[in-house]
Amino acid sequence: MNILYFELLKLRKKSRGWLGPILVFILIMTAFPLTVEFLNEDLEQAFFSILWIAVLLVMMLATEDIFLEDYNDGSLEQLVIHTESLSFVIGVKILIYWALIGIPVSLIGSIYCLGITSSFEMALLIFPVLLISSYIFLNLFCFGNSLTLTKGSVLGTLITMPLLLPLLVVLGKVVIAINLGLNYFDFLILLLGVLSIIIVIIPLIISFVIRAHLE
Amino acid sequence: MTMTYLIKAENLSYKINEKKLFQNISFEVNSNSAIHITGSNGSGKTTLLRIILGISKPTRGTVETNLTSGMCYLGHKNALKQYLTVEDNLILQSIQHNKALDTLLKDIDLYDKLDVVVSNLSFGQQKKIALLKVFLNESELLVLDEPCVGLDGKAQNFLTSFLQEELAKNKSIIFSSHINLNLDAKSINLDN
Amino acid sequence: MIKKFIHQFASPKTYLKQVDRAYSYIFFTSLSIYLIAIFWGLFLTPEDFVQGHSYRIIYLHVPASFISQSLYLGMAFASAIFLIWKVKLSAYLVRSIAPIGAMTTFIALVSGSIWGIPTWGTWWAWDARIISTLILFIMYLGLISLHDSFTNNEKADKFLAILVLVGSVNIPIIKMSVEWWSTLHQSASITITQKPAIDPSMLYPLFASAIGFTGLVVCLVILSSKFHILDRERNKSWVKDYV
Amino acid sequence: MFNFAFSSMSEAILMESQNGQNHGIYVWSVFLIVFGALILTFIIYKNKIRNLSKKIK
Repeated sequence: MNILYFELLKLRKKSRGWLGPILVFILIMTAFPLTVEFLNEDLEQAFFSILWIAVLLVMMLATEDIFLEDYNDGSLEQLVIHTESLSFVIGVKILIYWALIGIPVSLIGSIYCLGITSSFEMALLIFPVLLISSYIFLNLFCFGNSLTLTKGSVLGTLITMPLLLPLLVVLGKVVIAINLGLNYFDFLILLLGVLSIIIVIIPLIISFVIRAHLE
Repeated sequence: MTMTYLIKAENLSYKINEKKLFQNISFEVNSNSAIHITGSNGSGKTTLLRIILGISKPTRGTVETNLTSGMCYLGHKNALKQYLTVEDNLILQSIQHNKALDTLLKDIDLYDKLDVVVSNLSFGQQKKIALLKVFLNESELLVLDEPCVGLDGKAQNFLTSFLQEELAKNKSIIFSSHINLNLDAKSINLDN
Repeated sequence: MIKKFIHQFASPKTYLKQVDRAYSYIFFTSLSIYLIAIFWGLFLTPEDFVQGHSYRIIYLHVPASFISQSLYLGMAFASAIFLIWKVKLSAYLVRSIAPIGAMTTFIALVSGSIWGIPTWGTWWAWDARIISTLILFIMYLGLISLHDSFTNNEKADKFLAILVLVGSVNIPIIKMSVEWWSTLHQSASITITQKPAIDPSMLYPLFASAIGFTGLVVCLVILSSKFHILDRERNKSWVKDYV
Repeated sequence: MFNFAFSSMSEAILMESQNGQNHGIYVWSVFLIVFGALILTFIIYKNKIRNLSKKIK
């Protein structure tokens, strides 16, 4: 549990790391209606695509620095020497980032959803989808950014985005399913299944990658 | 009776981009001994230390370890968070605030710097804080990569006497350094 | 045992020797097959009832799009071999296949979109297979830029192999999901399980052109791998003898 | 199976289909792109290998 405490201690003093992405998310969600002519229908149609892309973008920004800082100041090599289970530490680290960024972003996203569709049910149903998808995004961007650790997040995004396309398709279908009152829970189970696989595999791959980086 | 060793390296070779860095380095680290790795810039001192630590893998050769309480490593990177205070950094390195720490901080002139953010300290002061972990370690093998860089004369003397004490306490040290520390150490030169 | 065998067989030196011997045979055979097939396809086959003559693009388009996916599969195999047995040759192969893969994907993409103009009335449709081909193209370019951004080649090889493997899990998922998202593209002309949907007289030249094109792409991979092997092993003594 | 689909060269270039459209431009532009890309790649790699060999020598 030391990891949890240490990470929180670091993030407390580094608010740009977690508050920054949340604020950027709010900015995007506030700015996009300005680009659409003010008709509620148009807004509603554009809303969900903007929402998913904004979540994706924010998760990308959030993970930019997740391993780079530790790599640069040498704490990563100390971690590799002193911990037995690097992948567990990485998993916990991603979890903390999700708790600090993913959950608030999901909440704010649902609030915006309520504001724009003015349907309480929609907002309620979209919230768990946001939670799960933001966690998956976070994991995959962590993977991409760990590969391109010292080479900047543009390359990381370039190689991660293609991996995320299927998820975007599913998210689009979820919105249709909610609108039509169809199999929403099937989608939720599908997303949870994907998440449970990713949670296990991605930290393992990342720990392998990080060891290779330090070599 | 067989000699017990802490680290046994045999025929280590390392290549980067198909270029040889060093070849056929063999040595043993026994308890209560020091090894001084020398060599010109770019001869692979840091790489050799990292191979001993298990971070890097040698192109050829093996490293066997026989440690019970792990090693303590200080490299070029000091593992300090620049945006945190000295005190927070000590917490991150699991160093308890106790009397031993206080006397140590006074010895190296950093007692009044606990509340200062690390990025406001000089390079040498940062190095001293990183060394605190070494001074307070409880592992049987110290691996130090250029520990003297940036230290003033007083701190260098302190470090040397500390290392001598450690050796007397049956601990082992592997270090790389351009400066000859006053230690009874076997030296390995990587230049040939 | 297996490991020793692979390492002996897969030394870049023996690989280059074998490949040099085979190169001209493969090149001239596949070139003649390809030219004959294209001639056959473009002049001798009858006009398609629905699409008119524009269907002749099939002989140029389908081999490229088939190869572009097969090359990725090849890269995935090579990556797995590299990560499991640490065979350097396969790391070189992964790196040298990537640009050829990008080239064939580019051909598939451009020829497909030109084919779309007379057939669908638009050069770009938001269609499943176009999108997944485009994504494949970007993935190839991403792989190349990932490898090139590292100065330490050993690291670059490792990361490239990991990304290729992760991507290979994802490519069928991308295809499935995009197909699920929308479909407009004619269903695949040839499938393994079903009887082909096109006339045999149109099918034979298609097979021939696929074989010929594959041979030419193999030649390109050989050239590219030769370049990368010589580049990476330039400090070794055998390279100086070889050159 | 082996009858020419076109009776003259110009017909083969135009490729007028039954619906009256000329498809030649599409087919031949694809043809040029495919062969161009292949030839270009061959030349590029041959050149690269030659330059590298010179450098190594």
